[in-house]
Amino acid sequence: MLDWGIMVHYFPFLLQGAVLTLKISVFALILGFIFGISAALLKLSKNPLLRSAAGFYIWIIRSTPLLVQLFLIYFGLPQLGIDLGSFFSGVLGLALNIGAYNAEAIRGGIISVPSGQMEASRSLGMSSRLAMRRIILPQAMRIALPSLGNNFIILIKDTSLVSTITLVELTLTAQRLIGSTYKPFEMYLMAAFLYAVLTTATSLVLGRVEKRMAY
Amino acid sequence: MLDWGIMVHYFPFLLQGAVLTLKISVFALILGFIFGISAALLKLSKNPLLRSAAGFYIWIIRSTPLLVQLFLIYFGLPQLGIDLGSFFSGVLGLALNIGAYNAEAIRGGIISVPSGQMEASRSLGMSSRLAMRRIILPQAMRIALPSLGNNFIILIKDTSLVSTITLVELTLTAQRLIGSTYKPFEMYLMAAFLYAVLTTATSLVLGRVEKRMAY
Amino acid sequence: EGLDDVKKKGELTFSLTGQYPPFNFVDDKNTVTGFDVEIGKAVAERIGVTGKPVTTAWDGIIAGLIASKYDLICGSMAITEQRLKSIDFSDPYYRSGAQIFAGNSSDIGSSADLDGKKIGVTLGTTYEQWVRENIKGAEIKTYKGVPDMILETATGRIDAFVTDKIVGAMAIRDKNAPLKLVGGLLYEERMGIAMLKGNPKLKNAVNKALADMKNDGTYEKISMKWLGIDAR
Amino acid sequence: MVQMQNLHKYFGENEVLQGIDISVAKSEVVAVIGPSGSGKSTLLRCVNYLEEPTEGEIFIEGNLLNVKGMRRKEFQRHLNRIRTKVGMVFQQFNLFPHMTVLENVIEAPVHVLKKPRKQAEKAAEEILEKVGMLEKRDAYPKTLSGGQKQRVAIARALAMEPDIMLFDEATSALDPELVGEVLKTMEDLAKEGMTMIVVTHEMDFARRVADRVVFIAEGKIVEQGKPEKIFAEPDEERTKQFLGTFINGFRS
Amino acid sequence: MVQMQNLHKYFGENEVLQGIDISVAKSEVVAVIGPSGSGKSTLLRCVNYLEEPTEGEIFIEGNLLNVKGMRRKEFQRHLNRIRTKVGMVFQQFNLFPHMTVLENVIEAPVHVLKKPRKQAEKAAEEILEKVGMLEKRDAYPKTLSGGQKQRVAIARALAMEPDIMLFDEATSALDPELVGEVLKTMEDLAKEGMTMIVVTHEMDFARRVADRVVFIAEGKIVEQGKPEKIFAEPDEERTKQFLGTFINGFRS
Ligand SMILES: Nc1ncnc2c1ncn2[C@@H]1O[C@H](COP(=O)(O)OP(=O)(O)OP(=O)(O)O)[C@@H](O)[C@H]1O
Ligand SMILES: Nc1ncnc2c1ncn2[C@@H]1O[C@H](COP(=O)(O)OP(=O)(O)OP(=O)(O)O)[C@@H](O)[C@H]1O
Ligand SMILES: [Mg+2]
Ligand SMILES: [Mg+2]
Repeated sequence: MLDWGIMVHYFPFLLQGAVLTLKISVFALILGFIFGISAALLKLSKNPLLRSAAGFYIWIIRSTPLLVQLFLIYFGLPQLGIDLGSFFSGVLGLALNIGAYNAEAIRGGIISVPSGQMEASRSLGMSSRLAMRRIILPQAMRIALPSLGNNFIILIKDTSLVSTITLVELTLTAQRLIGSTYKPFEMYLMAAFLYAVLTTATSLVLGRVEKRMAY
Repeated sequence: MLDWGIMVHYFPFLLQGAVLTLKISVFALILGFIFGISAALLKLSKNPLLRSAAGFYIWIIRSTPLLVQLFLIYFGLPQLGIDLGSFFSGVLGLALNIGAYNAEAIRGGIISVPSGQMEASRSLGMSSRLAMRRIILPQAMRIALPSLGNNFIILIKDTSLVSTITLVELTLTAQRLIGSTYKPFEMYLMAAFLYAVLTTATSLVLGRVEKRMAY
Repeated sequence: EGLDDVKKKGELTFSLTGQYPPFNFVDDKNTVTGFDVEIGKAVAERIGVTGKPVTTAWDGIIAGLIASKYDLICGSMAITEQRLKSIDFSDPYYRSGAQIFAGNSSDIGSSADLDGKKIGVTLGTTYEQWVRENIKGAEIKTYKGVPDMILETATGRIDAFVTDKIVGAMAIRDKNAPLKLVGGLLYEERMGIAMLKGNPKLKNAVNKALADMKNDGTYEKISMKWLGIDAR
Repeated sequence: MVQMQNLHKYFGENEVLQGIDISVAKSEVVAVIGPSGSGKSTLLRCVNYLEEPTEGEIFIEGNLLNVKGMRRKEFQRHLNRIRTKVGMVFQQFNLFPHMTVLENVIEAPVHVLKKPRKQAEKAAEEILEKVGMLEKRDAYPKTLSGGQKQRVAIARALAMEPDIMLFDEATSALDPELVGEVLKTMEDLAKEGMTMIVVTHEMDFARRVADRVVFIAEGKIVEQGKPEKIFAEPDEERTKQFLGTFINGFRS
Repeated sequence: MVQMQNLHKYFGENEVLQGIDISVAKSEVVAVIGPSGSGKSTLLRCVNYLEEPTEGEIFIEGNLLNVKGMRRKEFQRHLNRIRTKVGMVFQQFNLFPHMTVLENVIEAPVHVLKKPRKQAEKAAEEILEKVGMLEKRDAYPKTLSGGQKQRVAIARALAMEPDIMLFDEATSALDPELVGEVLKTMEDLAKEGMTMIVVTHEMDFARRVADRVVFIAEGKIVEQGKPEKIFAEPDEERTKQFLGTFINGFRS
């Protein structure tokens, strides 16, 4: 039923798309992690202004589609004179998006650390900033890791949306090849396979990290 | 800068798209909840066959893009003689997708219920099925609710992908109107607004349910 | 067999993207209309059934036909060797061609000036392939629709784009798009109504309907109404 | 009432119970004491089949608990039937947090014994009265103090009209001042003639209430007998050593 | 060393401390006893400013703890400075689970006092030796028993070389058999001349180690004095009633 010849022939092209997917994912993942941790800390800060700014960021991102966010960044920002190019627009859009979800995961981790940890730290004379950095965050990260892992995996799949801003990643590669070969099943199956490889690899790496962080 | 006249004129059409989005979401949500709870229970079952079937379902869904899943259901199933039509293909695809994520959320809830609850139930002579239904699940659901809520909100936004299988939901409505009006910002902003309304309303309802379930 | 099914249903469904004015698009009442739509409906009428347009994404439009989600594609699809390998086409129902468009103040004067420039095309169209084969050193960017490419030309992220001549011309006329036509047609394209292979009865019925329309003036009326020219 | 014969339990390589024989008569109160990790909880959990004994037999009112070779379904039914006759009270209470006190107590009578709800409620109220918790019938567990929670847990077990009650350190999660009320409830129960096996660290209680004290260490019965005997003049060195930590000064 | 003057603390409407005056001399060991909810923990937490007193003053070595009108930043620095002089040991240990025993102990000396790591490690090892935990220096907290955890918590507080140590029911989360080792450590500390305020339910310990016993009920000091006096012939009815639950039989 499947046309194996076609699949073998076109696989390298899809692989090329997967490489771009991977590259975008890695950048967005790192940036999104920074956004997430910053927003989580701001949302727990004592300053009501910072707190509501972080709350607004999380709310607006989580309540609108990524597609629209990408569109506004790529097509909208240049109208304000800011042109990031498609690669960095894609990375920024994805990072802002995953950042909001990461923020909630990390905030959940932070508030899951028993309050006795902060009290013990303060009673040793640590400033709240030092206690956060040395005592609370390391424990919070471990609690948040499974959620963060979920977000990473969703991110990898969401990269398919950057095809709307001219980036030829894995999904778009498949679609282009469908356009010339008219073999949708073969192409989508290969794309699905490559996504599964990327996400499964990520899961495995995260499983390792989780084991490492266990204490 | 924005063309307000156009926005006022076209808003009702977007609203119409939002209604279809809502309809699909509700169906997929209910079905996805059933899938989720079933897969969670199967994954915790003693039968290794059922357990690995549930595990495979969760893995394959979570590691491949929804778009590909929708294509395979909508274009692939008819080749096996099963034609669900676009609406039910969309609902099924979304439900299968959210179902896998729900399963993990619910499973997390179930294993978070202290093991003493099951032991106390069994020691009162309850069968494990009865204990699951009366004692464990009610508590697990409450624990899982925030995660489930997240999934629901992501589902609403993911409905935008059913536009690829001919359903004229909110995003496609916006895109179609962009096609004829050449006003992408106006249309996408309105679409984003309507998504924000839908997701925020969902959050509020879930917040209520969460309060109700508190004990 | 295709034609009998259609007659039994009393309905002929044909698909298009709905994002390709003036051939197919949604009007200000949010209904799908345009040249393709009226042609499709007229063809259906002549077969003795009602025609019903179905909008779908271009990426999946052929897959949908193969999966029998609709009977025809009547959405400005060019007849190509590649496509003929997997689907069948009626006789051409209009002609147009690939045209280069650039910003109206651009210094690009002909296709020769395009070497090494950034060129936009819409995803999955015949233009992408042509540009790839014929313009040296071009950097190709793919978009989901013409409106995106108009925006991109305005912000200078692409230097020019290739699309259907009529589509671009209408955007300039009706939407005041700041574009100009560069040079003549790159090549001519003949658009056909696509259907599944192995349906000679359906194909004959569609061809006969088209021929009749061309003969009795219906075609010309539709074409003048939407395109301002007779595009046959 | 309850016989354990040559009971062995392994966790992996670890032999936690190394051949235990205990038999408990009707209305007898047996206190089980011993150092942490000696297998007391495991022993109690075997009586309820919350743990599967690796070897040996357990009889409840003459019925073999751990029959072999039954089909899974049937065995489960057999277990559930016996479990309704054996009440268990845990250190951590394990009340159902999503149900009120009354709902906790009637849950098993209604859904396991299939008693009519009205009747179950009436019985439950009587039992709650007995443990002094009737006024809290509509409260949720989280609003109760530890001592109150434990008394509800006892009421929940009693509502099944068990023939025997098992207590696993029922007071050790409680604040010192709350311990008294639970021990009082247990003492009352003993006086009424309930058969009881009580794992406890409360030596005073064991001394006053138990008919027999069993001292377990490293999975074996070291010594057993009347409380007066065990606490005053134990035969074994190991027993003396263990009791010493409770008797001297502040256990230093 | 520590003076509390007219200390009041409200939680909302609830006046948990209703004017407490205590002053603790250098090397004095004060035991605070009282029923659950009487405000003992709150009192101790005020000394460390983990709770903000609503009214009244606290002086640590003559320095006012709760100065008013300082800028936030400055006040935090002032607090952190004083806190390094006050060691606190919690009921729930609150060890840092992601650090080894040694890392727990050197964390604050290195990051707060900015001691060189080598030097902090050497000091930490001496303290661990003292509490009998040196051999576990590289273990993670979760591998320790409760008594061991609490001794590490004490070592962690001692590593800051505090002038005063606060203990909030340091033994009540422990199994009866593990209580002894922690009380022993605390007794040694008292003998060395550490100033200590100890909230405890261990009456034997209070009797043996404390220089003074303070009995608190409903947020007020009911009675205080030498342990011999308080335990043998308390003046107040309320004190007798409270101590009664600990003296009679098994607290029934
Ligand atoms: N599910 C289990 N898996 C593996 N080992 C277990 C399990 N349950 C108990 N053990 C081990 O069996 C031994 C006996 O445990 P048990 O809980 O019966 O002791 P105990 O006498 O009740 O102690 P305590 O007084 O601390 O409650 C211990 O060494 C314990 O670590
Ligand atoms: N953060 C808080 N918010 C509101 N009320 C509180 C808070 N902390 C303590 N309380 C209340 O203050 C009162 C005194 O509590 P505290 O913990 O000081 O008592 P305690 O004497 O230490 O009791 P225990 O012996 O049970 O530890 C109690 O009624 C308690 O409910
Ligand atoms: Mg035990
Ligand atoms: Mg306290």
